[in-house]
Amino acid sequence: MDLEKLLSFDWGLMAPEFIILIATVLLTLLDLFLPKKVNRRILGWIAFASVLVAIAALGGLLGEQVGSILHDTFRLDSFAKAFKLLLLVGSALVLLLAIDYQPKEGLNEYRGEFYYLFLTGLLGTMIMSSSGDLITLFVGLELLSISSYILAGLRKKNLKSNESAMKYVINGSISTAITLFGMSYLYGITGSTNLKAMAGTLTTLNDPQYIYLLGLSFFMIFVGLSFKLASVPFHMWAPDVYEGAPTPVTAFLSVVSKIAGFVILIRVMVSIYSAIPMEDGTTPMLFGLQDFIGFLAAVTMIVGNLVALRQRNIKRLFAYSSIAHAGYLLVAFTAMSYVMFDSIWFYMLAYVFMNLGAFAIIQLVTTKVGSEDIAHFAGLYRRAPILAVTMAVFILSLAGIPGTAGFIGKLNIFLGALMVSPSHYVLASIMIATSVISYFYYFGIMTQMFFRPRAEEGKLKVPAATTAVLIICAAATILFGVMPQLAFDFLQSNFNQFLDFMG
Amino acid sequence: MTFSGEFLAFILLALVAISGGVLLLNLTKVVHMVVALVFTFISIAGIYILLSAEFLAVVQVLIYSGAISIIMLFGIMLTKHNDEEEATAKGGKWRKAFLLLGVLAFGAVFYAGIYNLDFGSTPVALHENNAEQIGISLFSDYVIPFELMSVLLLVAFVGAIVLSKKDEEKEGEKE
Amino acid sequence: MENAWLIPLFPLLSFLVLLLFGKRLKEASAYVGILLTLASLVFSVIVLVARLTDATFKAEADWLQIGDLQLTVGFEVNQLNALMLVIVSLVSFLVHTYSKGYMHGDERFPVFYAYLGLFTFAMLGLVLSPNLLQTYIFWELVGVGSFLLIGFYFNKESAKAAAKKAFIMTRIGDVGLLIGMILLFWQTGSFEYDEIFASVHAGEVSGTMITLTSILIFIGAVGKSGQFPLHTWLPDAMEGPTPVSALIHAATMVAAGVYLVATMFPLFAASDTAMSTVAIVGAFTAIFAATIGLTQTDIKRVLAYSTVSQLGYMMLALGAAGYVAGVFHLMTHAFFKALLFLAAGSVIHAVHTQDIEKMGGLWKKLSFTAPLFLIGTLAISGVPLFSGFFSKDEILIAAWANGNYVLFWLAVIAAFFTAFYMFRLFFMVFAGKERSDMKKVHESPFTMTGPMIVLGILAVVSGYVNTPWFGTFLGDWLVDGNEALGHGHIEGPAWIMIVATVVSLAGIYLAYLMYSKKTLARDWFTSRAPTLYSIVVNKYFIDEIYNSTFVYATKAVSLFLRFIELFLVEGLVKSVTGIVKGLGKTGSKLQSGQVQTYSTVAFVGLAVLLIIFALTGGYF
Amino acid sequence: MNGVPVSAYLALALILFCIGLYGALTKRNTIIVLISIELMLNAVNINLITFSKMGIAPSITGQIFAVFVIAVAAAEVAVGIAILLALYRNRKTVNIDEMNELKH
Repeated sequence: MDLEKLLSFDWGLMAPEFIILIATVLLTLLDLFLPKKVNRRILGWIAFASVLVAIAALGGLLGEQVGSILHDTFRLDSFAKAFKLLLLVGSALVLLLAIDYQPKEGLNEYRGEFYYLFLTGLLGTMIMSSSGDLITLFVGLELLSISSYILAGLRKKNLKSNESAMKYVINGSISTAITLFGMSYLYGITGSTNLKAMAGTLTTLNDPQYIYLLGLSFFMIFVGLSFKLASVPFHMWAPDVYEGAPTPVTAFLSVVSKIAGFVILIRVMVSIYSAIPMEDGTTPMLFGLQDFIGFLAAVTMIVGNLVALRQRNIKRLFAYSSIAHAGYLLVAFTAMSYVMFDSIWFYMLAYVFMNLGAFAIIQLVTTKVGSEDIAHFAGLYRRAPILAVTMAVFILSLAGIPGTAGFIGKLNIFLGALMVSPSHYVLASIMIATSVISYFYYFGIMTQMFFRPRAEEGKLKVPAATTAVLIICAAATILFGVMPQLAFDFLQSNFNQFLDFMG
Repeated sequence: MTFSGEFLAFILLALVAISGGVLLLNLTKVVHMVVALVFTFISIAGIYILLSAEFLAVVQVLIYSGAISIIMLFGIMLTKHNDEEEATAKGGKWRKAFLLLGVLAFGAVFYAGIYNLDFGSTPVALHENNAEQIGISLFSDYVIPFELMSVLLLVAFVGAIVLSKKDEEKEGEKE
Repeated sequence: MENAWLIPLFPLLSFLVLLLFGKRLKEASAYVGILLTLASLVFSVIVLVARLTDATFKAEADWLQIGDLQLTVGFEVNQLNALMLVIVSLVSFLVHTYSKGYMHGDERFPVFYAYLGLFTFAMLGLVLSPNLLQTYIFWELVGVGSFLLIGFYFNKESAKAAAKKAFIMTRIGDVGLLIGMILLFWQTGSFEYDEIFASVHAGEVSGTMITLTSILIFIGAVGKSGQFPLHTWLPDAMEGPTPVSALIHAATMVAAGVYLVATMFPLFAASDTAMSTVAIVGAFTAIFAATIGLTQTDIKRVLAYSTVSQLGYMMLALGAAGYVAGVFHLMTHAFFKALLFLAAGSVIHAVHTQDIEKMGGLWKKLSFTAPLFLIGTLAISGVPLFSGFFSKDEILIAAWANGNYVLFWLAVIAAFFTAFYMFRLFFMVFAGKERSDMKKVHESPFTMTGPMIVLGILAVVSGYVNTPWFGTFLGDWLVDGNEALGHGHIEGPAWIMIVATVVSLAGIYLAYLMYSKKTLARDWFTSRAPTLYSIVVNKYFIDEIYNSTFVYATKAVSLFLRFIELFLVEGLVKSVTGIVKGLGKTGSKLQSGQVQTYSTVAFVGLAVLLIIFALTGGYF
Repeated sequence: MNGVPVSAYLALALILFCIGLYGALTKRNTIIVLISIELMLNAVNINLITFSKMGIAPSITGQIFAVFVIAVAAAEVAVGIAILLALYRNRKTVNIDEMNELKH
């Protein structure tokens, strides 16, 4: 390919990715050449700034038509833009948390690495959100995975951190192998890795043997990707890894990485498996196999919420809660109503704010005492009333109490599950029942904070960056809870119901 | 079916590959296991040649039989060498049994789909200038993932250094 | 009325102000709360007065669009809302005032007022909601507020447990409500009350669906209003501060369930099954709780069971098509029960115990509280000329007119019990010997007695807005322009009123005999009512019969019912939570820390899915 | 022209995948677990290359995909071993079932 051809592509579409990439390179070099004395925190601020610039660049691209580079190996459609926005916002918030992260032992030497590995992980998620080719999707996925393996183990003097990283690598690699095995069959039966071309080939298929193999590949890919979602059956790594990883990394895994997982899942599943006709020749495979996904969603919700009841470690508790949230999102995915994209997007938006807000406080409370037992939240209201109330906002939102963004998110998913025909009554009921169960552990934290005498003495000092995260998250959680239409208007005016997803 | 040379080669290579795998499962010395797997990797390279993927065959030998096996051996040496695989701890039996069932079921389900699979397509000339074809494709259509790959390798590189480097215990001076 | 939306905002403001500046304001927080709720009250009264003449007002704005669904927010002022607004804001205002004295000296004084503000906001918001979704939102918020208030004394283990229990029990109800609401939405495509009623009226919803949804919604009401079998949280909730009990567990939150059924009345009315369910549950709860009330010795628990029982009455009324009767009783009950709780609080404040066995002879010591308590007791017992008499009478007539004779008699018996145990309470607390350890007892400050006096007056006069003698203003006004709600006044045979009177007087007399007579000579009651005393010549004889048969029987029944409550209902709830916890435990056991187990679970899961697919997906 | 049917290659890949999986989930030594995972990825590569030659629409893409898989696999192994070394320094073990600090 000569230069002229190379320049003929609209590389401007990749502006946000380029910004992150350049920032990564810059940080790497700076970290290498800056004298040891310079506080590496400055790198964190640079990373944060680069994410903000990337958001701005993405904002500039919002009005663009669907753009594609090199046979969809990069593709910027409204789906990509919408979810990339979430990924960037989530990462920006996590970075702010990371800047303030001061564990008792060992992150200081590797602070610089921390920030740019973070950015590469983000780059991976962004690529995953805007690609129409299996190979690019795979590379993006792995870029994210490998970055997060390292991030999880970055406190290398801490045994828990090592162990968490090891567990993450082993489970992650197995999941990769399973996904790839499924993908290889997909490639074999379509002869292409381009999602659109694959869908085109698949619509004409009617050999039952091919359909059967495609069905098998469906499960392989779904289960493989459920590792990233931390949903059943590939969910069990999550609590261990979340507990052991440094807190900002946990936040990253439970928010950004999970969103990326859903993004790739939707991208692959919706574009490929909705094109495959089942035996009767009319129902697409994705709908034919809805019961399976629904079942997994139900089990995910049940497992996540039930086991969470037993947890004493706050990070583990949030791991299970995040498993449960993956289950709620899968309900929306199962229902496949025409508002699926909207409701998933909104739920994730709410989830970004409420979960990261909660993690900000968790980080604040746990690093102070160096332990993650829930008991350290006892009497938080006495120690720091405003902090406790803010935490209460996040928890109420996670629990789905009205007036918060979490409620609207759940409501959307719920209505979506009932709007389609046949309605998913059972799934919807399980969703309600399990969210009721979730009240118990969420309110357990509330009880600790409000109804217990204080456990720790001393004021909690809230650093500047964390304060910013808290304010943003709390404001957004309430704002989108009271005026959700803002978000939906934004969706409608900019993304036009994601009509260009397939086109 | 005639016993063409190709078929014979396939049978041989497949046997070596599988027996390498089986040895992996049955040997007790860790180093032996790795060596057994090297045989598997090499015979897989042979399979690639049968499938007109000469470039990949070379890559396979270089990376798997060479680089990765060496890394593994280094890994073994740097940790507890001469380690022997012991009998699994309690509770492991049930898990193994379940797993075996699962693996067998998995194999059976897939085998049912592929045992008589035949696409009946005409093969294209992949072996002609195999490396060139790959190169052209890689640098035209797949530039983006290729470049991303470089980032990925950078990440792995940095990560490997950071994690395996032995820190001098002089943190007091650094701060 | 256009500005009715301001009403809930005052308490919200109070909540926010106290949250931010409570620490600095200290006890001055009370003034913030009192003034802002007073503002709510004034506005509510203005709205009510305006609504007396004007038509229903409704304002809405778009809130959320999902696909082609349009959800709205807004507020509505109809007769029921307007009435409820006044009740809620009045009781809340009085409780705010009362608490200034009652909570004096508590170190978390501002927090208490902040919570009160939050709760009042939620309750007023609930009342103003024009659609189910909004109702549900505030419904949950009310739950949160009550959770915080019940658990206010968090150093007490029992208070914590009670808060948790209240939360769980009402949550079970909420699930019913939510499912019912969503089903209705699915059937009618709207959350708006009027649109739902319109489509129900037009026959667009099938009969079974109406029954199903209304029963589900009723489950929500059962949870909030403490109806059998979800009532057990209410007596336990008495662990909260007494003003809270008066506000939440007498006048407002527990009435929310009744309010919900009243609001959804057109839906319920469309299904006979639903109506009879409501009536039967109501009647059963009324008698069930009344019977348990007979044996309780904690002053607040007696009142709590009487609340449960009275709420059952209201449900019975609604279920027996007595819309007006139910709402009417809701109103009178709010006043006299709040009065009773505040008076009880005053007693507790004075003697620092809640055990009525340890009280006695307080009549002279508490010269304000005692007569006010008496007024409340007379009102709840249905003694003629007091407010409870008229509303209870309406309910009995409605039950009779509806043809539910069994339920009618149940209600009559419950009325008898009510009179009996309420006066038992009264006599045990105020009559009898003075206790030696009660020397330092003193009357409460005016901030506490003042609100009680207001409520005392209302407990007497509020019945006169709807009487068969002077006119049924309330009833006529409530159903004006909406025939789905039934008649403003149901004509019933005159003997019902006589029966009711006789029954309640009999109950009172029995209580008098049993709990007061032994101190006849010294007791004030005897000296003032010698005729009543002398009428009963064969007092020993009656007494013996009572003692040997009736008392034993009721005690046995009462204990039996309490047993059911403890073991069956709570046992059921406990076993469900036990199962849930057990499953959680198993799940966490599996999490053994072994990575390979994790992947094995994943892979075996995958294999199972594949096998099922292969077998059902049809390749084999 | 070609004596070996596509199903034979796929079956070989399937067998190797199963062996790799079984090894990855039962072996105690972490290094062996990692190398078993490599075997699984190799099986995937056999699939890809087979399809690249004899799939429904043969093309070079399968081989490209395989190149990427190999590269990623190498990176994964490197990171895996590095993490193992870090872990080994803190806790002198490579046995996977002794990594149970984090549980329940």
